[in-house]
Amino acid sequence: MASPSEAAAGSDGEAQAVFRGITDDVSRVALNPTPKWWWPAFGVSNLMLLCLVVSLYHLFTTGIGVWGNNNIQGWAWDITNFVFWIGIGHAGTLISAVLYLFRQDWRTSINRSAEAMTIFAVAAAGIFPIIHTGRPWFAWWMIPHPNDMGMWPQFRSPLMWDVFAISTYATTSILFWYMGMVPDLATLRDRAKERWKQVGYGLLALGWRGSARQWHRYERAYLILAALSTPLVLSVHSVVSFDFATSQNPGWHTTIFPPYFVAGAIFSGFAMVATLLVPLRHLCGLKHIIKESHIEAMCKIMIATGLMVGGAYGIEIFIAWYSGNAGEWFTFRNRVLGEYSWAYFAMVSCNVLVPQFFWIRKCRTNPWIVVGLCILINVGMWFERFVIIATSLARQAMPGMWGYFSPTRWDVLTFIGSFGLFFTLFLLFARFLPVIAMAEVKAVSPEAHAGKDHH
Amino acid sequence: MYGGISIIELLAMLLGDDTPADELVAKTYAESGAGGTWRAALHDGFVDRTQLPRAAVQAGGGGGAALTATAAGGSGAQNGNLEVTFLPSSQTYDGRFANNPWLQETPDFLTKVTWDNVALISPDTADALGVSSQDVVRIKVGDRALDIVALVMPGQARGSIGVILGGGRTRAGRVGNKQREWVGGGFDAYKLRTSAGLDFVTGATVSRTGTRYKIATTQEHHDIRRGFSISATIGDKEIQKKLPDLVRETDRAGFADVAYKAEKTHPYYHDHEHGRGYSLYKEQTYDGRRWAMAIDLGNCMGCNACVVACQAENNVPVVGKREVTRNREMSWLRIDRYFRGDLNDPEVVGQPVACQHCENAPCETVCPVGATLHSSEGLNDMVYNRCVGTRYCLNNCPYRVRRFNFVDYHQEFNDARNNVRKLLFNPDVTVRERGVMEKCTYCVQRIQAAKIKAKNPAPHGAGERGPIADGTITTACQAACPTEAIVFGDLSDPESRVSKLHGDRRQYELLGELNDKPRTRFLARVRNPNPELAPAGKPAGHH
Amino acid sequence: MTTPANDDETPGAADAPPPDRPGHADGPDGGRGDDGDDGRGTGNGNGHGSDEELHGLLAEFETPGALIAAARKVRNAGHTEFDCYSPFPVHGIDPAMGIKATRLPIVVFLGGLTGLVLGTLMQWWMNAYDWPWNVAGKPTWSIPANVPISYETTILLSVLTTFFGMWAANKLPQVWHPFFRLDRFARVTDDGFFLGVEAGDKRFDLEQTRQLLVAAGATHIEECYVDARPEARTMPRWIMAAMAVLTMVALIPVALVFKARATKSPDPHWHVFSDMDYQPKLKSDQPFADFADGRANRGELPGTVARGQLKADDAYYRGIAGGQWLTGLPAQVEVSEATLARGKQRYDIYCAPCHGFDGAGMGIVPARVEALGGAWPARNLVERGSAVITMPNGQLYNTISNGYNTMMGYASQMPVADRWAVVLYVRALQRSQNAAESELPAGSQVR
Amino acid sequence: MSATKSIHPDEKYKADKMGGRLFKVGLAAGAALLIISVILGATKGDHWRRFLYAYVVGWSFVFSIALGSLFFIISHHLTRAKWGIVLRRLAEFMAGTLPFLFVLGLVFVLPVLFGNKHLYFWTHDGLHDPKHPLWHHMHHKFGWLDPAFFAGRYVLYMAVYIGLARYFAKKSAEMDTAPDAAAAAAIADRLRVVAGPATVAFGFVTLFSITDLFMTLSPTWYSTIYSVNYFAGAMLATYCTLALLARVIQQNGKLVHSVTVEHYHDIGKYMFGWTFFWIYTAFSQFMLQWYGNIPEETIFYSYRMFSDWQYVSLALLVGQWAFPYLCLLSRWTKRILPLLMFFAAWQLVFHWVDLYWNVMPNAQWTMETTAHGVFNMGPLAGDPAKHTIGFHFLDITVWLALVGLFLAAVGKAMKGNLIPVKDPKLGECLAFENY
Repeated sequence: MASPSEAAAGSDGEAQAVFRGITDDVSRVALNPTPKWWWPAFGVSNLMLLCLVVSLYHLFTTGIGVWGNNNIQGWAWDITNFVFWIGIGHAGTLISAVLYLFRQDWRTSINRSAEAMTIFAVAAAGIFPIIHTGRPWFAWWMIPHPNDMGMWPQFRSPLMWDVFAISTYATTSILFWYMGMVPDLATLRDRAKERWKQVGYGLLALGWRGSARQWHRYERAYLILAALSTPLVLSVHSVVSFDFATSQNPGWHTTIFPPYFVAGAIFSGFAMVATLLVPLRHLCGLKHIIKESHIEAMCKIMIATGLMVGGAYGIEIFIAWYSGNAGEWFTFRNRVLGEYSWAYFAMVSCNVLVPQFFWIRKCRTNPWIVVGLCILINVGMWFERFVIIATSLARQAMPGMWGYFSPTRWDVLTFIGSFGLFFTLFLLFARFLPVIAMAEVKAVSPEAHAGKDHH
Repeated sequence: MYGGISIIELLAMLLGDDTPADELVAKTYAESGAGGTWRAALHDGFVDRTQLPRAAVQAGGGGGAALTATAAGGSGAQNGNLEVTFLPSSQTYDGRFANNPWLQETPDFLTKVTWDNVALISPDTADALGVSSQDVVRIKVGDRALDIVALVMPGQARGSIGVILGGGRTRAGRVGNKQREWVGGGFDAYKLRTSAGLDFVTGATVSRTGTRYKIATTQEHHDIRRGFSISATIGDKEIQKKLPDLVRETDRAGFADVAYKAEKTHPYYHDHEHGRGYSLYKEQTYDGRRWAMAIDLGNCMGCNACVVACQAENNVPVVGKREVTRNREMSWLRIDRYFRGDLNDPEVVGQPVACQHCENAPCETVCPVGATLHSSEGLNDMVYNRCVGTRYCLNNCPYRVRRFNFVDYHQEFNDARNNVRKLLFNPDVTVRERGVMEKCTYCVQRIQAAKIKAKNPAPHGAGERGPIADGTITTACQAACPTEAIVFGDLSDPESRVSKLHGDRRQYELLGELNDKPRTRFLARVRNPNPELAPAGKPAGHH
Repeated sequence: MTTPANDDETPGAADAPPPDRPGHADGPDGGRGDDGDDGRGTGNGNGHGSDEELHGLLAEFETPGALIAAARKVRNAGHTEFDCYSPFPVHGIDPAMGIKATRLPIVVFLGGLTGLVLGTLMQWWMNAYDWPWNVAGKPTWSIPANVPISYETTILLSVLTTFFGMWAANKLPQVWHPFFRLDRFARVTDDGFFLGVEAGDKRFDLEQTRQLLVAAGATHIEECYVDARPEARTMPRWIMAAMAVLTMVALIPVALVFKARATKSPDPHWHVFSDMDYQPKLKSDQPFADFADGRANRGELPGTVARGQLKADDAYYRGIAGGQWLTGLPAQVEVSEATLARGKQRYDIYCAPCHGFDGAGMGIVPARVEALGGAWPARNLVERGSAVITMPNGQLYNTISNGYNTMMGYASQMPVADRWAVVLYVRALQRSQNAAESELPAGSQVR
Repeated sequence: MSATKSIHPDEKYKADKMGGRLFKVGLAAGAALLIISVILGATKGDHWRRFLYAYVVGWSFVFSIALGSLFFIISHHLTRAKWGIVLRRLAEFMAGTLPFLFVLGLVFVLPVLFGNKHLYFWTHDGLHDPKHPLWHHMHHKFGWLDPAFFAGRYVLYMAVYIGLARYFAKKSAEMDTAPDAAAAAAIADRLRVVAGPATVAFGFVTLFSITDLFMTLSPTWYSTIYSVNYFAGAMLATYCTLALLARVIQQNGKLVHSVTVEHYHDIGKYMFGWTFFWIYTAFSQFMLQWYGNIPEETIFYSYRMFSDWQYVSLALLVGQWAFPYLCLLSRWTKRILPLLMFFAAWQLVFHWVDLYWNVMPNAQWTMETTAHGVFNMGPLAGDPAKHTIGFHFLDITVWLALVGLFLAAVGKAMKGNLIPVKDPKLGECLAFENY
């Protein structure tokens, strides 16, 4: 170290070096020139985003008819994608909030990107409830406001609950994410060399100066936000599950949906976090901060949540049989053995069998295997929603209206496009914002106690 | 309409007579000596006492047994010696109505096929020939050949191919012409039909051409038996299991039992009229009129008149073949057709299903903007211009009677050339935009018209505000029903026909166990087959 | 704005001499060996002139532990206006500094409670009070169905209270602070641990406080000056002006909305989305250019007979019997007091305006025309010996139905029965106007 | 953080005679109350129906605590949680009662096996008649709800629980006698590895066992979340019991230094958390069935909403959720021990009310066969409002008797050290601080 005083300080100076190392490594990502891999990745994401723009243009000018939805399956890929994305979002909140409450310090390495992922997933999810409506230009009628029609929304509808749940969730996620980022934005402000970056980060950092009094209130506020986000995250996917569970449709109307959806959401969310972070830690050189053990921990959570989901599959089928409700029992037999059985088996094998590989240590440590298995899990979780929505609706109470859903190319393009939106936002985040919560990593490092009396 | 002249007028003009056509006809009629006036004959549609004398005929001995053998057994002929029967189309007859899209899209009662004519093959024969639905087959009779799409049809006689006429026209008009697979138009069955065999020919050979052709059906949108065998069995078995519940039937003996009740009381079913029962909240009540409908399955014969009437009355769009293949047909009223028993010799049951106007309608409670809600008279109202099109109501309707405008089905009216076709719309019914949900309204426009009329003084109206006499309002389907299977009226009037039918012991609620309290109730069908004709070992209408 | 991170190579802590001039920060730039890229930290803004006043002292420490110890010392020395600065929350510093627990949780609880109440009230008011409707037989106020939204509004308001409560408590955003002038202070977001004592503190004394900090183990101590001029402490005028203008502009749409809601306009509303206002269907009174008469409404086609419109009874429907005008009455018409009363009522509505209540042809219309100096006579229906009196009933009926000269037909207004009733009434009028005295009932003759 | 502490030199952590005392007290109280209950049950004159129902409620109460303790142990090993290590032994003692609970459970399982028709609705003979109104709902599962098969499954479920409980208790005890720290760490690692599959086994067995034992008491009603809801209540009860037990032990002069207010604070947090999870699952079940309004499902709630039971329902809502939930929000409720103990006891009482509310209304589901062979569903069928709570003193005495016997079993299991003295993370646990 250059400073003699620091050198003289011995181990205490080393603590500072550790902190500076963290600052350097993380700030570098945002402040250094754009790395080579970024532009191609951004280009591909933009192309995918273009798919969304094109398909939405076609959708808005032509109608829902461009998709494969029909009078039997009013919802298909649109709501499947919605639930898929909103589920992905949940891991971020879980990592930031729930693990924070449980004092799982390892979360600090991944929570920032997981929260970012949450927000972008919610953004990707949020477009679907709007665009899936037949007349999206009237979607604002779902916001309660005085109007010339003198009408109010109908609050008994789970879709209204969705409006509130998702908007609350988006707001909270953004505030939580932003609040966690304020000290790190201040770091970037203080390290940026270009004037526009200084101004930009400076405005975003709100003039943060790390005062102990500020930290005190900040930490308390952060804790409260975490404590609020935890029941919120439970409620959001529960509310999403109510969209189905409040109906009378066999296959939809079941009481275990709320916790089951939450478990599934966490499951898919962790898979998505791992899918993103494993490459990111390689590309951004953050392997010493996002450690192998963190990836392993996520894999273990995937085993647990995967089994919860599997348990829910089991109890659903058992109760369907037990209930003595013929329609209920048929729906599940049809799900397993009917013409959509391919989807059901895709779901079960990806969601219940695939995570079992994570019992094997090798599968948790090899990045290729982790990413591969996580992608399979996400495929499986997409299929779970598809199975719930499409196969249940395909054969309901009236055999005179049984059908089979076939997607159109616009279904596919819209879905790809939602990935484009997600990846584009994520790449922008990874390029310009602190991808790791520096202050939190420092706070939980052993060096944070340097110079304290051990008492 | 445009003040043109008819053929007779033209002929008369050529002969130097410029009397208007109607007068010419009236004159000719008067000269014919049929009696009465032309006007009366025109109004009545027939001339009384001009029927042919009654002929005395008698069935041959043992006729019953012979008929049974034909129905159940068929000829069982081998390929090469198959029989081809020519059947008029229930939609286009012999093809003359091919240019009428309403008819083209009205599903045939048995096949549920729209927009095309097909060759019907019995399941056994199809298996023997290796043909499945939607295979294009080549039927050869002598040196004549016809490529036509096959449809495996339960109940078709074995060894007999039923070729439906009326398709494949080339000069029928914009709608009726044979077109691409996705537009429909059918196949020219006259290629096989000669004056030697107007009704049927024999010695036909059927072979697969190897191509497939999409048939647009409104039921079994795809073959239920598709996929691996378990999948097929599950669907079939379930339908057979559900049938006695959906379409309730009894036989004469069962009906004669005074204890007979079509409403099989669910153990937790509660009396609708009194108390909360098992509802977890106090349900809404209705003080005034309570509109309701009763459909007597015993009277329904599946003629489709109600379906077409509804389509005409309510400005229901015709969507075209491609949309039908995607399950997007818009008819508010459909007739579900089920086969029961052996698929080679099944019993057929039909059931007209439209919106049931549930009092506890599951569709209403999920609409976020209140676009579908209950009127004070118990109608399940659809507020078109409030609808944002979430389609949640559609998903939540156990009867699946809601229809969504997936695209703008009225786009062609933007074209001035279609101006005159605007006249086919009922001026009293809103034409729905794309993105809007719609469904049966119990012909609310007729109800409202009657209510307005009832408020007007006599003699236009009833003279005072008050009850609307039973039978004043008929829904379009009811008006069109030739067998009076559909009855509409006010439940608050205990003397109305619908009240009485709702109290009938044959009445039942469709899916009543859901506690949705549908206002439409069905009356169980009483089957009374001639025991001589019923095939041996087959219970007559038991369930 | 602060300056980028900049390491001063200031001599060690304990023996650090006081800076030779206030605001000394632009010492020799060593920079960090590893980046070697600064040299811009010449403390722009750190120098101060006569207009500057002391803001406080900033001392640097090497470890969190040292910072805690120092904080305890400074506090024990009686200082209150001081604060510690660190890149992360240092545990144990709160008691050392004597920071009292924030009351944020209570505020958040109140915020959440507000959300709960507002959310529930909103649902009750909108669905159960202001516009209750029957949805699926469920109660208008369905409490179980309201729980999710009340729950979400509770959380939303709690979250907003937390977030902005933290802003308020921490006085954020505050993009400028005197310590930002010190280059060294940039390290507070990196690896630096600072303790700043403000000059406003009542125990503050430049030298004594400096000694206190040195004793507490500060590795570096700096004085911080700020511009004392009042104008330097207020926001530049142009920013204020710009913000004012922006606020005004932002209010314009809101104002327009309020105006639109408060005023009535005869103009049809804008059709951004047509929303089924323009229908492809044709209504009966709509113009339609495709037909010669320009009307969408098509009458009965000639030569057709609609169901129930046979009207075969010529006597009743047309007033003709055997090719001649009917002289009697059709069988359907009952001569009774009730029919006459009905006929009078209809006559008074439809006929009297021209023909007059007495049938003499001077109704209010001809009377008015005459008053205006014109002439527009209506037929006197009761004039003795006129054609109307001798006219057969059938012809009279026909005239009512189909009109005569300038009189239009009343078939569309009056049903058949009414027309016959009017015929009857006209006959009664004629009779009464031309009655001979002998015809009067006994006892009512004029003497 | 990573700070550690060693066991306080003055700490008394040997169970010594405390277990024996608890055993004696519990047994005496339990036996006495049980005798009273049997007498009450015999004189009630309803073929022991009320007694059996009350017994099931009481048994499910103590069973839920044992079950929750087992999950507490397994999950702590699984997640390597440090804060609760000082409490783990107590949980092991409570889970150690499972073999005894198995025997106690036979009191209602054996009668079912030997033909008692008064407890489980599905044992009723009339149901086997196709004319019975519920036959359509029941006939397919007569194979599953067969007394012998049912008893067999009971044995299987309990075997899994007992096996898990014994394994974890045994290994944990081995840790105390481990020769060195490395050996103890090896055992800890081993337990962590086993905890994974153990959680899976526990989860799946619980999903089914709860459904089987308690949900089938409601004639045809079903809910997929039922076992999750029971589990939530069980965990809540476990944390409450842990708090009370630890406090009692401390007042007997043991573990005075090891179990600190920080640990109680964490117990309080979990009580808060499980209260929330309990209401969450309970609300999910209620709201979804309320919303769907399908008679098959709403029957469960209609009996609990429109009769005297509505007051119990409301009491449950306030007592099990609203009141403790609001109070436990505050940090101080969790740190002021008398307050925390009050809420622990409060929640335990309401946990019993919860189970009572779940089970007892089924007692009036009488099945009658009239002379004409027409079945009806008892005098109350179709009129939920006529339902009564039918409270009998028996309900309480049986419960308390089982609690006494449970405590006796805990006392029996209470041997050796009260904390796992050689657990590698014990030091961190002792130094645990909430921040």
